[in-house]
Amino acid sequence: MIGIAYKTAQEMVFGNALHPVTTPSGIVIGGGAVIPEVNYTLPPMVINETTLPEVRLRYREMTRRILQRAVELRQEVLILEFEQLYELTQYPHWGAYVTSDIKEVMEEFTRTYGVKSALRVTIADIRDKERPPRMRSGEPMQTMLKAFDQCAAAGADILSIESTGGKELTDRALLDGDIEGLVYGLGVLAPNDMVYLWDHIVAIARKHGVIAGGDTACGFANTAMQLAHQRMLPKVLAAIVRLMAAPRSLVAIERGATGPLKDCAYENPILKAITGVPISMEGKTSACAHSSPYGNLTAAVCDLWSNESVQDVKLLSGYTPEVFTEMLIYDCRLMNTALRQNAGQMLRDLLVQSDHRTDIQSLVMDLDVCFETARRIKEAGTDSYARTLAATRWALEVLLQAQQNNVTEFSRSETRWLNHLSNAIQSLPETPDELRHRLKTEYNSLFIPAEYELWI
Amino acid sequence: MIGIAYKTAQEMVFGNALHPVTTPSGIVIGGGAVIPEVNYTLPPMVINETTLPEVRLRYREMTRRILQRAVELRQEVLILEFEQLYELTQYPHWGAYVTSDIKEVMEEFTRTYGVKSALRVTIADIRDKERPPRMRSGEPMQTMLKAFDQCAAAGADILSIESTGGKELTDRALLDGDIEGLVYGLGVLAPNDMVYLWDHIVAIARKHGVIAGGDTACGFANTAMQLAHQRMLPKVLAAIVRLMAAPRSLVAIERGATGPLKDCAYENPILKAITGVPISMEGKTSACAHSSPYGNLTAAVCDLWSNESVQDVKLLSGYTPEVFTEMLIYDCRLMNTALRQNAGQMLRDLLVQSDHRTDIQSLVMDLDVCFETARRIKEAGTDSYARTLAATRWALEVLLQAQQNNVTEFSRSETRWLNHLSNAIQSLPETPDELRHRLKTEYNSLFIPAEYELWI
Amino acid sequence: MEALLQAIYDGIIDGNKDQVTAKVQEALDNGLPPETILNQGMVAAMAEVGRLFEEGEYFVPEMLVAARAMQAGLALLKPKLVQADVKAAGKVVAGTVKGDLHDIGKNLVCMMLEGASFEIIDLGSDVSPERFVEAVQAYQADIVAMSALLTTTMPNMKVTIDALKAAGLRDKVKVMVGGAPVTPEFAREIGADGTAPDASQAVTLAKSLIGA
Amino acid sequence: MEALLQAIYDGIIDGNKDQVTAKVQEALDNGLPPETILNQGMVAAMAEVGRLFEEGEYFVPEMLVAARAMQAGLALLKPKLVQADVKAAGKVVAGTVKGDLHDIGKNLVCMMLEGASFEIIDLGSDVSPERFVEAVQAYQADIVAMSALLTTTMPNMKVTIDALKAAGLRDKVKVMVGGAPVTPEFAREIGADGTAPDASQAVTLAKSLIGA
Ligand SMILES: [Zn+2]
Ligand SMILES: [Zn+2]
Ligand SMILES: [Zn+2]
Repeated sequence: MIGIAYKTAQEMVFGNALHPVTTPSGIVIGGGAVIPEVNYTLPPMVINETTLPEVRLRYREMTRRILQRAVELRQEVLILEFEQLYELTQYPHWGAYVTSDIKEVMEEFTRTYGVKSALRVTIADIRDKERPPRMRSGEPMQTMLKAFDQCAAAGADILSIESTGGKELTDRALLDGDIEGLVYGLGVLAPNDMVYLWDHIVAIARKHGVIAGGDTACGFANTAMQLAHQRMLPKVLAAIVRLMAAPRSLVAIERGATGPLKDCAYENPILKAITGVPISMEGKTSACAHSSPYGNLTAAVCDLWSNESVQDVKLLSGYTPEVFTEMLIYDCRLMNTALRQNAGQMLRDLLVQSDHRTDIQSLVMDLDVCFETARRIKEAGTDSYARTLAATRWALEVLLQAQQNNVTEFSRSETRWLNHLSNAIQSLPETPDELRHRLKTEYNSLFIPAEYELWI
Repeated sequence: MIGIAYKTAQEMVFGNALHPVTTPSGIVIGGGAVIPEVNYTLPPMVINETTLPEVRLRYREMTRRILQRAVELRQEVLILEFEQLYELTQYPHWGAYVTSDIKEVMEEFTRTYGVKSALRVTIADIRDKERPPRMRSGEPMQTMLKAFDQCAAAGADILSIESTGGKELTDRALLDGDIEGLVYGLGVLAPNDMVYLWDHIVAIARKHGVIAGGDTACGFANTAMQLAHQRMLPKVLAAIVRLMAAPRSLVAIERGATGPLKDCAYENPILKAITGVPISMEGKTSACAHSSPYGNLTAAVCDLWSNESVQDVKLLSGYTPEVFTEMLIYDCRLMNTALRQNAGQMLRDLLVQSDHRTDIQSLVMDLDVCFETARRIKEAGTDSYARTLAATRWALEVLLQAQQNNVTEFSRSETRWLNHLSNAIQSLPETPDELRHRLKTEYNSLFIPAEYELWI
Repeated sequence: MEALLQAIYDGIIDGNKDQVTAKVQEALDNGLPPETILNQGMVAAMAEVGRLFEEGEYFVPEMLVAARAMQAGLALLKPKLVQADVKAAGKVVAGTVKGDLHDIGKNLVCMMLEGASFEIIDLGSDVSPERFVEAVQAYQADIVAMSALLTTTMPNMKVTIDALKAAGLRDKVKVMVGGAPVTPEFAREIGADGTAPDASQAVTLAKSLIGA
Repeated sequence: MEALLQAIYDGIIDGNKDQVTAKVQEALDNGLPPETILNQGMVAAMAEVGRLFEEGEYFVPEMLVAARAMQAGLALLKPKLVQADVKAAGKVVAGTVKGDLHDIGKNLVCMMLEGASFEIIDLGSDVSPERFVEAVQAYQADIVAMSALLTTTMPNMKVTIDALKAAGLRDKVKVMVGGAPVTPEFAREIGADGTAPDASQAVTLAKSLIGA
């Protein structure tokens, strides 16, 4: 048996990672306490040369209010996430301006109130703007790397991205409910792209002495979850895609990312089990950005606790970024109190048990299931395709068993889909080349193999 | 020793009340599980004859989205709160229209999905619109009683109010930091008004076979909390006002209110300890409406868990009422899982310990302190003034002790105020008449004694 | 005759393209009026598919294969329909606005509209105001359907509407807007004719806008 | 002389009304110019009170007694100031809008403005647009300050601004709006000149609006 970082699921608990990460400002992530991570964004507005001063002012104001609320609630450490909108990556110096604006406010609060903070900058994957996208050749990749470099220079402490390699294929395959397209996109294209992309990101992070955070399968598994939430796709499909996406996200760590992995990635507990890196998670308190089918469960082994993304809007008590900051702080307070009282495992189990059987999608996110997923991925070796097959088959096994044992409700249409997907998964070929030949011919126009250095 | 409902604070836990209340739709409140209570309100808009159709449509839509989210998350019971804006009470048939609109949607969801819900209608205290207010004579009181009656007829399951008797005095006394004015307003005027008002509300509830919920000291203690949050008032004053307000709110129960008491009342744990009625509470998940200095602690012994009040605004994932519904559902799931796993007391203690020493105001809301407050109020007898003195003196005792033992941080100005208030409290007279004679003469123009059937 | 129509109907519901084309051809050969095949066989089937979707029995993949089966049948039918002067419910120019690549929602709306026998001119994603204007003019469209997923691209909906006004086309075409961040208030503010919260309600909206 | 001014200054900071009136009288009797008493004694003291408040050393009750002590001194000073032609920083007509009884915020703003030597015409709460217009006209006000706590009364701010326009007064007066639900965007939309998040920043705003 090949070992993964943790020996048992029991050893894993929120606030603690085998390999904690320390930010330049001295915040230890995964070192014994859960820290809130606040992600805040602009309300609907145009971003251009003319509105840039307003954009920058708004980010400064949002940052100030968030940190003010932290001070009022005596929260001494905080992670902020600046997740770039398209234009802010497209014009790297704009994103860098905002980065340094935010950092300036953070430093002011450290000086004035002693509150420590670190800034995660998530670069937009602007390659997703062309169809079929040019993943490596041409301008978008160069611009993104410039954006990473300039933001790291401007004060980013942690670099992240939600990279979209393979998404041009999986977007279509999702709507078709086509397992083969999904496996090819997530098991071949995505990992292939991430090797290239993350080698560059890690090099930039090292150059600036900042942290290479991680990459999420947001554009794949969260897209599936959202489509399932809107009843566009069956939940069984979304559940399988969730586990299928884990091997892809593992690539970033293998190329040198150290965590904290980014919140959008519900696959993070699996990656933490395999590698021991600290992770950010989102759940109930990210209801501002999307509904979660497992809002408590996701906190079970988190090291950062995030609100995903909230637009700056006024409510009765103030603006939404500070409102969600307050809620995250109280969530973390409870978890950290439990850790101090030696009740961490106990609260972790309550969080898991409160959700793990209420929805088809939560079945595969149960902590024990995640742990076993981690084990099987590792056991499948170093090849992403083999790992993806292993994760996919295991997800199917979990769902089939749950359906047979009536663990949660499967509607007639979900059951029909489960059987359909079962057949499709059982007939998946063992090599990516075989799968490539089987793919629907309509897919050929969707992606450019050469952009992945594939020649078939 | 005179007994209160619970023998020890240890016996109290969320989701369980000694005297559960069953709604007409069969929901048992305080019968073993915590239930979410969603309070939702209009965004900024004018309410008049012309906009009434839009107001009604908006309430129907908000209700539909909330219940839809509950269905998606498999939440089978839910309490909705319709807290009336001024105009909807001023024109009682408008409020009744909205009540029956909401009820119609609720019944549709019960028929279609089986989700059970109950509706709390909170009538606005429109007497607060004149200064000095006519509390009994004249039109406002008659209109309010009409509003209660028409809303009960239109489908309200639970009647509540945040009554304002004495607020005309305490608003001023708060800004002056004047303990005497506060004690007179909360210990004499408010209880006096509530006897009159609640006798009428209870009669209306009985007539319609609905539940007389309860009354909150929102306009007093939450006002003080908010002013302290804005650094307008010292926290020690807000903390003392918090306990000072409990005897006032007890009056509703003594006149026949049965709970669920309304969320705004942070004094509810004290009232639950004394009487055993189920209570609604708000905390972290009401950050949309105001910041809380003790966002977890307040959940310790709640039976309903509320978001206080959220305006209908669009966020990335949908409208705020459904967003907050989701968060409340996950909070409740965790508490109910703990109850099922016999870990209720354990989670309760974590909730308390996470907050009870982080802010001056949370010191007096610690569960043990609340329990002792309950005991002392009961011990003081049946007179509201004597009870208010007892609660005030006990609050001071708690703060002085905490300050001496360095339990939490008291700034120089807070310490100065604590000493100042200590002197003022120690010299409070034993009878309301003596206090009346001592009140600042400026207060004479603020309230009309005859409106409280007082003749001095 | 009944049996043929039923087979076309069933073929669409099951997403069986081959069955639909075979049976449509057979029906035409047997002299069944094209309008009858269209309305009683195909449109009725897509309505049932829509109902199954509404009820959670079908998901998008089933709708997609049904729509493709319908389109295959329609390809055979179209030349005859033109002769018989049977018109589409209306012409819709659709696209995601400038700067926005998120086209899943737009694609769903197009598919559902097609199922409800609208004619769709799909401009794809990242469509400039000028291209919308051109297409409305060129195709004599009844409806413009714009989608945006990003709050930063939403303002381009208004830019497009203003461009339609400037080109003197605003009165000749109805404007629908949609996407996660779009609210009814926003739609009203920018001068659109309506918005719908999801793809199936978009069909209802489109029908009501052109009085179909 | 120095000692007298210091005693007035200290009397205001301590909220000691008797000391302030006694010392102001003494200063006047000693022939100190009223502007010197006002600026070096009283206005300087209120500025220090504001600073103490900003720093969390003082709360509203302390500010209130300080403001009352200042007003007591001002009552003695006023007749002399008129002779010496010393003017207030500006005239402010203040009130909570129609339908709104929540006046704690408005009272704080008035107090702070008074401390910064503005002249305040406080119309109280539930003030109709007509009364605002009348007062602006009657008092030749420089600023109208409107407050609302309820989202349902906020729209009355716009109604009032429109009434000022209709009366031809909008160009002659600056409009400040405030209260928990008011945002800078809302202020801009309804055509106000500005808003501030709290009472002390309202003073900064008022000063900047009239260039004081
Ligand atoms: Zn994401
Ligand atoms: Zn995220
Ligand atoms: Zn309240």
